[in-house]
Amino acid sequence: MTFVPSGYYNPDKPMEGRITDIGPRHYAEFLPPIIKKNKGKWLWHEIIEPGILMHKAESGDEVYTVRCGSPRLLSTETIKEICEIADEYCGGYVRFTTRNNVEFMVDSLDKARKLKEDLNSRKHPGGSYKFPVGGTGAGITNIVHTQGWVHCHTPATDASGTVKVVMDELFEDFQKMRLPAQLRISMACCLNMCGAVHCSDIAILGYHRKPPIIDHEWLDNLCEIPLAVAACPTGAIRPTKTKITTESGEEKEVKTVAIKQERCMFCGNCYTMCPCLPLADKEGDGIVIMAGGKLSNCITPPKFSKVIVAFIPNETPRWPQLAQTMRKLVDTYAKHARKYERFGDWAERIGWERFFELCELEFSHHLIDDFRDPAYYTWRHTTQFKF
Amino acid sequence: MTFVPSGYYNPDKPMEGRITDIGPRHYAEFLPPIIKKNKGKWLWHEIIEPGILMHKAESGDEVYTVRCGSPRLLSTETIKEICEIADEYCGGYVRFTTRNNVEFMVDSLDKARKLKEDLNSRKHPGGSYKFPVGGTGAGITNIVHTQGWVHCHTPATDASGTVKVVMDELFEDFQKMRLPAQLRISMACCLNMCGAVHCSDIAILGYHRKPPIIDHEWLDNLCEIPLAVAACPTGAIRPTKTKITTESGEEKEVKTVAIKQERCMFCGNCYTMCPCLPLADKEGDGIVIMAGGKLSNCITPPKFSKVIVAFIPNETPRWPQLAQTMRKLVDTYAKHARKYERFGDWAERIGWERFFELCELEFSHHLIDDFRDPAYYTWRHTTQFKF
Amino acid sequence: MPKHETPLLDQLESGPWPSFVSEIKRQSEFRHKNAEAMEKAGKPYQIPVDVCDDLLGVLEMSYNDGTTHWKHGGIVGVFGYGGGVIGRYCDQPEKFPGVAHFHTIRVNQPAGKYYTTEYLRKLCDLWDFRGSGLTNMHGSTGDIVFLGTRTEQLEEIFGTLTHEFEQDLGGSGSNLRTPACCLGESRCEWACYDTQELCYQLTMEYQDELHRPAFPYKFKFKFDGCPMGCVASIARSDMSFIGTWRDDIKIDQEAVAAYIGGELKPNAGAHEDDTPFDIQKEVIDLCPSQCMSLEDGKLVINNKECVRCMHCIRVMPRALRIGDDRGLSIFCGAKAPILDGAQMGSLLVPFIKAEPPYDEIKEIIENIWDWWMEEGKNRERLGELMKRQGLQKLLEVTGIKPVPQHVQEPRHNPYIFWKEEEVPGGWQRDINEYRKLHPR
Amino acid sequence: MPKHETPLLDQLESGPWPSFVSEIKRQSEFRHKNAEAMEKAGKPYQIPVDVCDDLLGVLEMSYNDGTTHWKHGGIVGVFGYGGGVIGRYCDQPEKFPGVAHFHTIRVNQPAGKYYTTEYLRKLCDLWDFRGSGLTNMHGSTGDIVFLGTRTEQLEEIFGTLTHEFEQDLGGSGSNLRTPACCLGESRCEWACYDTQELCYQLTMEYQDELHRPAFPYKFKFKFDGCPMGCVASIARSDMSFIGTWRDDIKIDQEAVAAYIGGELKPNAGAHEDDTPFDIQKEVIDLCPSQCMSLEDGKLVINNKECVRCMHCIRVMPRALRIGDDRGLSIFCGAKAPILDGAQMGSLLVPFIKAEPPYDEIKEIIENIWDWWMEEGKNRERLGELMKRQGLQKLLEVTGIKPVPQHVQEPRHNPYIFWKEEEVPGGWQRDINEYRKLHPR
Ligand code: SRM
Ligand code: SRM
Ligand code: SRM
Ligand code: SRM
Ligand code: SF4
Ligand code: SF4
Ligand code: SF4
Ligand code: SF4
Ligand code: SF4
Ligand code: SF4
Ligand code: SF4
Ligand code: SF4
Repeated sequence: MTFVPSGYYNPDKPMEGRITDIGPRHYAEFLPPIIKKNKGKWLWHEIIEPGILMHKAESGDEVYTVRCGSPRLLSTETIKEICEIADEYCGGYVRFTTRNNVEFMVDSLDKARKLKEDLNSRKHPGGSYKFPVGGTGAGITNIVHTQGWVHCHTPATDASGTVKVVMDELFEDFQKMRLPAQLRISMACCLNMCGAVHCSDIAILGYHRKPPIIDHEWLDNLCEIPLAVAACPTGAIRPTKTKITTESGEEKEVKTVAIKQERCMFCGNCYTMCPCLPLADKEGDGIVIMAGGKLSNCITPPKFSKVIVAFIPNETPRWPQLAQTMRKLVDTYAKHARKYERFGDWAERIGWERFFELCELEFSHHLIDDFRDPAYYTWRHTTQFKF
Repeated sequence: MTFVPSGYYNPDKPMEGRITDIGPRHYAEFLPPIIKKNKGKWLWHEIIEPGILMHKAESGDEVYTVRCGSPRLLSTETIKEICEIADEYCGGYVRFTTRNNVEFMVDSLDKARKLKEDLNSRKHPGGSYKFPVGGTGAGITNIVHTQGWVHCHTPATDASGTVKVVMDELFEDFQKMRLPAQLRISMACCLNMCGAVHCSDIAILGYHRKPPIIDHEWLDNLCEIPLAVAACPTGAIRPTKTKITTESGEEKEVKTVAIKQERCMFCGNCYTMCPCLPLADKEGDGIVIMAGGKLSNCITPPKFSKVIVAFIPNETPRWPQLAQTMRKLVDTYAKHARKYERFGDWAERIGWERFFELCELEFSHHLIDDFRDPAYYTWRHTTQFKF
Repeated sequence: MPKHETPLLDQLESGPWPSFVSEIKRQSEFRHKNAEAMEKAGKPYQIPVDVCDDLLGVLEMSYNDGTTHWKHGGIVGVFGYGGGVIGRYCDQPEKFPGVAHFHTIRVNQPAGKYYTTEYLRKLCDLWDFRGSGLTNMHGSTGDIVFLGTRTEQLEEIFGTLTHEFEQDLGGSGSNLRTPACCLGESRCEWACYDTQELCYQLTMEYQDELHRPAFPYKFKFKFDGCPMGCVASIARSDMSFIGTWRDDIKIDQEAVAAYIGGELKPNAGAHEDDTPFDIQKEVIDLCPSQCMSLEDGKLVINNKECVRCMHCIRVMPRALRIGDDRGLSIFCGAKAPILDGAQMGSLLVPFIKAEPPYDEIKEIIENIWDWWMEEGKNRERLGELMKRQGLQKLLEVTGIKPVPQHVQEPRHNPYIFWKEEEVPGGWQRDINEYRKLHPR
Repeated sequence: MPKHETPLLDQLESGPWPSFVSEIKRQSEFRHKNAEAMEKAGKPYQIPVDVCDDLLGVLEMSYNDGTTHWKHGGIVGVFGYGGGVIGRYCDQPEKFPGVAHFHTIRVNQPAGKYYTTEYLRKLCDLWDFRGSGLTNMHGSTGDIVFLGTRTEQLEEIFGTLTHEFEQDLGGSGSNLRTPACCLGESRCEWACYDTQELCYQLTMEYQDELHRPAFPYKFKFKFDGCPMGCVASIARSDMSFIGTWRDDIKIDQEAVAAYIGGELKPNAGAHEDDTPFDIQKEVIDLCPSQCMSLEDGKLVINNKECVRCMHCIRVMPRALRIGDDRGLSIFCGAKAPILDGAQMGSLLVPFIKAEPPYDEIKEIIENIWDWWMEEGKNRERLGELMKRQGLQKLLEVTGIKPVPQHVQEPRHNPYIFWKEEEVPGGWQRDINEYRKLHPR
């Protein structure tokens, strides 16, 4: 590998010719002409069929949007393929949605249908679709997710893999609109929750279950002990000293930390602050399922997802228990909820006791809130419950 | 006053002949025969007219209950008058309700009506009723209340007096059943809330607004400093030493406490623990009005009352602002709520923003929760609000 | 001529509502009139004749200066008991010697608060003789409250109560407090269990706890016969026993028709208005679980989905009746706001039969007390301990299996505290093993 | 022959959903094929050709041992910026040298995420050349995420981006993070303001805050054009700007009739089912403020009571339209659960006009930042500071008058913290004065 300088950076004079603080490109440069023309003057829209939206403008213009799925982790090769398609059908414009779908916009239904066919026909050598059309209306759209084992240092599960198996399982509902309302699934590989897992209809969350191992020998070298101590939300960590035998056999006393394990809730916040406190563990780590959250203010206010399955192990590569549970949840919801009723609104209407029964989920002490004062507000304070 | 011993107590031999732990009398000794006979076998009831209930038993028996108000603070003279009435009409039985009303039971409507007339005819020399009949159904019943200036050491207002003026103001509704649902008012003279003020349709609460005065000279003698410190829920109190000039002019250093005044929420808990930390103050003390609580599980679960008026001064003896506010609340509720809708259910249906508007109450920062973590849950987390 | 001028209080004699000022004055008059007779009968008033006058005096002073004139109680009581008396002293004893001591005695009321006049008169006579003659019928907890006597009378009153009236004191201090109940089966068709009997039996069983402080703080039992909550147990008792049923609401379709037809008044006539009854609007639409419907003029209830809110029953009491498989639910931890904020009771036992000798119920109570006495801090109510250690812990110490009924909703934070034994391989791991796979 | 066997990952190539494994393999193949051409063009791959193979290798290892093999980042970045790059190193660099360094670059996406293919191709070429050729389109915050490069490439990439593409980096660290918006007016009839423009303008205004960490912790802006919340701002941004309107919903009664008559499909056809439309059941009964009715076949909305949930609008988009007096509401403090539990945004500004140059909005932002930078602890999000100091404080520092709209319900604890200046006579009292009225 020969290093090829860009010519814009001289390490000795880093400020020379430097351009900073110019921000992103102005979006208007990228708007398709029909969009630019009718911006702010849209009248109404229609979902012609799964994956095809039509927006009608005051001008009479119609724009047809064909939406397709994406694994979000895209190679530049695939992006270039997207560009080819956009050039062919859309005059060289394309957009991505807030849930990582790809949207191609054309000006007639005809073109849209052709495009849809084309997109649906493209497959990877391994067999999966490249650009499955769908994700609109009362169905399941793309799963918002995070890095997992592909890039992050704190995950308790993989992101891309779990998303793949769940979307494979629920694929039909990506291309259909048979559900009572839209169903939004999110995935985050650790408690940091880089996504809206805390407010999704169904959420897949990576979770550790073992307190950090303490790397006494290195801790004082690699970490700021006070920061590690301060990081713990439950106050489980305190500074201490301990005698160790180093790898090289030397006996010595080192400054380190002690952890009250029974106080640990496995959040990994200490590990974020200090690499000498790793949590990850094959048997300890796995998945929590949450459900019943939402973001829109439509009919009911936004609400948080609730923990409904305390633990599913990391059964790589296809997490069969996870996939089955998701299937069960979606089908039960599809069968029992009312039209326009979001997942959480349904659970609340029938009562969580009935929800657990219908979904055949086990209830255990793990699902009872015991985190700080607000926990109390989730307990049952009324005789209104179902047997 | 000559001391007349009962003969049951000898201070030198306190255990001699002592009877303890016998509990209350068994209730069955006190049940009117018709009640005893039909106990557990009642079929249904009817409110014949305000203040008269009829209960029908499987046996066919009917018992008519005439309910009347009481100031709760009863002289034995009045109790004896109650006994006379009970002897005359009810075979020598009477009961009290959980809200301090008096109930006379008879076996025919005729007797009940006569009794009602009799009760309503009895008045105190000062002009007030002794035994106003009412307090049933969709109206206002007796105000549950506490001691106030009559007996307690921590009140921020009087209990009996505020109840009197409010019941005078709302008296018609004690004898009517024109409201959308029952309306329960409670009164407590300090934050200890010796009653169900925290869950009442409308609640009157005594509240201090000045932090304790510290009686440095005496504190260490009369109080346990650590207990006073521990008593403070906001951690506003710490032990300290201070130099004082005693009443006798002596200079000395004493152990005492210091209070971070801006942290004080005037709960008086420290005063309960330590008489050298009095809070009471003519201008500081007054009344908070809370509303929207309930206890029954009927239609909606029980709920807490909310603070709707931050402060009303102690305008003795007749608290005109208090009385007017109560009148406004009741009338607005009567006008706007739906049948069967409790006060809080109404406020929630229309939204608190509309509630403040309709009741012409001022909203101020005092009404926003800022007490610990759960406060967050009362803020507005949705675009669903009314302008 | 009254002993003290009370121009402010006098204004509280007017207006329709029974005046407490008139009550005090009535007693004052009576005492002055009766003093001589008492003397003659060998029963001279044991506390000052003008106790009521001085009470009015000190109260008038409060009405003037806007503050109370009662001081902290100090420790007064009867021998061997740690509760039942609230000590009270006036901070102006020179001005108002009649109320210099003004202690309260809590007398354990009979369950349901029924009385014979014979018994009430006895109480009155005793209290006239040895106290102020002023009472609260009743205190907020439920006791008969004797308002105002002097220290030296306490034992005499207690002796008379126990020896002559077979009557004990109620609770105060860090004790079990006087249990209280709604009138229940005695006169209510909705009672799902015998509140009075359970209240009485538990009061008797726990006399020791009621009289001798062994707890971290106060502890209250209250007994509601059904979800209406007429004794407010769910908000005011550390353990709240609320009647309920598990089977179907009983329907008398003829009576339903009579309501619909306007022959019967809805809600037992609790509303004055005479708008015609609309069963859809007034009942079916208001059912919180939306489990009712009218089919061919017949009322249908999907009882499995019913949350027993009793709205339909109260609106049509002659048509609908509670089920037959009755028992109660137990809620724990209710309390007033001091110190950590108010709490409603939290569901512990969804359903339990309530039949003598109530052994199962007692076992639950005792398990809870064991835990609270072990773990509760000084002045920490059960509810606060529950908040601090979690509902899980309460379930654990009572051996009750967690069910969805225990929560209004599952936790929305995922901060699950796993236990070591629940996690395969346990928690003790070796950093060197870990570093083999994950070099620094 | 692949560099590493990946039997587990290979199983993720089957099934219909686009396979990320296939994506990585695709790029791997391309790189190997293209390497020579790049070399020839004088643009030899600047990071190992087998970066994708090694990524698959390390990932397969994770699939085997159930743990990640990425280490903490350390501090890498471009000169003068404190954000935009996430450092990442592999804990098995010997086995997988291609990903020994595997840093991420966050590129600030254009508002609304529209692109020309010309621009996208440029990005691809740069990233092929100087990075792994793998991306996330897009990251959860909204950035274009370049996944995996080596430290020495960072400045080169940055230089190319700024000089050739007029494109800056996004945020990371204790900075303002890359703002993001829904597509808004560009293609949505419900947008109440121009989300893209506000997003762009604030991004530009606060470039310094975006690139240079001066905050206690991260800070996010998100812009939703209406209460539907298509960019999830209310759950994911310290300041969330949500479009709304104050006047009446516009009704086209003919279109209403067409919906009722079945000529138009409800909810714009978002449901496959073809049960006939029932306006009462599907719209009027579901209106959360119960402010709609049908009168003589005409739809009537009591707009004063409407809470703008938009349900009726979304069910009948051709009949109902948002009002004309448009603006936005501002919510503060949303965040993920770490550390104190998740928060939704809390309403700060019920309504504000959203018109360039947005000065009023900027003033609010800056007042908030001043407060947070003054009072916020290290790693304390705005929401946590709000919890700690109270919503009152936020209102105070922004000079906004408290209104009932700020709360879902008023406080239920009466623990009001009065201020000294609010209480007549103040707080400084003299114990001796007090004792005159209240002797010890
Ligand atoms: C394209 C996109 C905005 C963007 O800037 O990229 C978008 C576009 C539209 N949304 Fe959305 N929403 C988009 C993410 C969201 C999100 C955010 C999310 O999921 O993370 C939400 C909040 C989800 C939630 O509540 O949990 C969202 C909640 C809605 C709703 C409310 C639905 C509800 O039942 O609560 C509507 C109204 C409806 O669908 O009836 C809506 C309606 C729409 C409409 C119909 C608006 C319009 O008139 O054009 C657009 C097409 C809908 C469709 O896909 O069927 N959009 N929409 C996003 C597409 C994501 C995707 O690829 O699937
Ligand atoms: C007499 C009575 C009020 C009344 O006028 O009826 C009363 C009076 C006092 N209560 Fe109470 N409480 C009375 C029922 C209640 C209730 C209601 C109930 O029991 O159903 C409550 C709310 C429920 C609860 O227990 O939470 C109640 C909650 C308190 C509290 C706050 C306890 C807490 O944990 O939140 C205190 C403060 C304390 O214990 O220091 C308190 C303290 C007091 C003290 C002892 C004052 C003190 O700080 O030492 C009062 C003595 C007043 C006096 O001089 O007579 N009182 N107290 C009630 C007892 C009469 C009876 O036995 O029937
Ligand atoms: C006598 C008493 C029980 C006792 O043991 O003393 C009682 C008796 C009855 N209650 Fe009650 N309730 C009594 C206090 C309560 C309380 C407690 C309280 O107010 O502190 C409540 C809870 C209040 C709350 O929710 O805030 C209470 C909530 C109810 C309800 C539910 C009403 C609702 O709309 O939520 C009903 C049903 C109804 O009235 O329709 C009810 C119904 C009844 C019935 C009809 C029961 C029956 O079939 O006999 C009784 C006559 C009602 C009436 O007065 O109109 N009772 N009732 C109490 C009378 C108090 C008084 O003097 O006014
Ligand atoms: C890349 C991205 C996930 C993704 O795959 O898309 C991401 C990745 C990381 N996030 Fe995040 N966060 C990403 C969006 C989010 C979001 C979503 C959002 O911004 O809308 C959230 C939730 C919203 C919020 O801010 O609360 C989020 C909440 C966190 C948190 C918890 C912060 C909190 O206050 O609760 C952390 C922990 C931390 O800051 O130490 C975190 C930390 C991290 C770190 C830097 C790991 C760490 O502890 O240092 C991750 C680096 C992963 C890696 O190696 O690439 N990330 N992070 C997202 C940024 C891409 C982009 O710029 O577009
Ligand atoms: S959720 Fe956790 S593990 Fe996943 S990308 Fe974010 S910080 Fe990393
Ligand atoms: S994982 Fe979280 S709870 Fe456990 S010790 Fe670390 S910071 Fe504390
Ligand atoms: S509420 Fe307060 S002041 Fe009133 S009786 Fe109870 S403890 Fe005393
Ligand atoms: S009144 Fe309450 S908050 Fe104030 S110092 Fe005393 S205990 Fe603390
Ligand atoms: S709680 Fe139920 S059983 Fe008891 S009196 Fe009230 S309605 Fe009757
Ligand atoms: S008791 Fe309540 S929940 Fe049950 S059917 Fe009647 S109204 Fe519905
Ligand atoms: S948030 Fe509103 S304006 Fe923005 S895309 Fe969604 S529906 Fe349209
Ligand atoms: S926008 Fe929502 S609240 Fe307003 S009228 Fe329509 S459905 Fe009702």
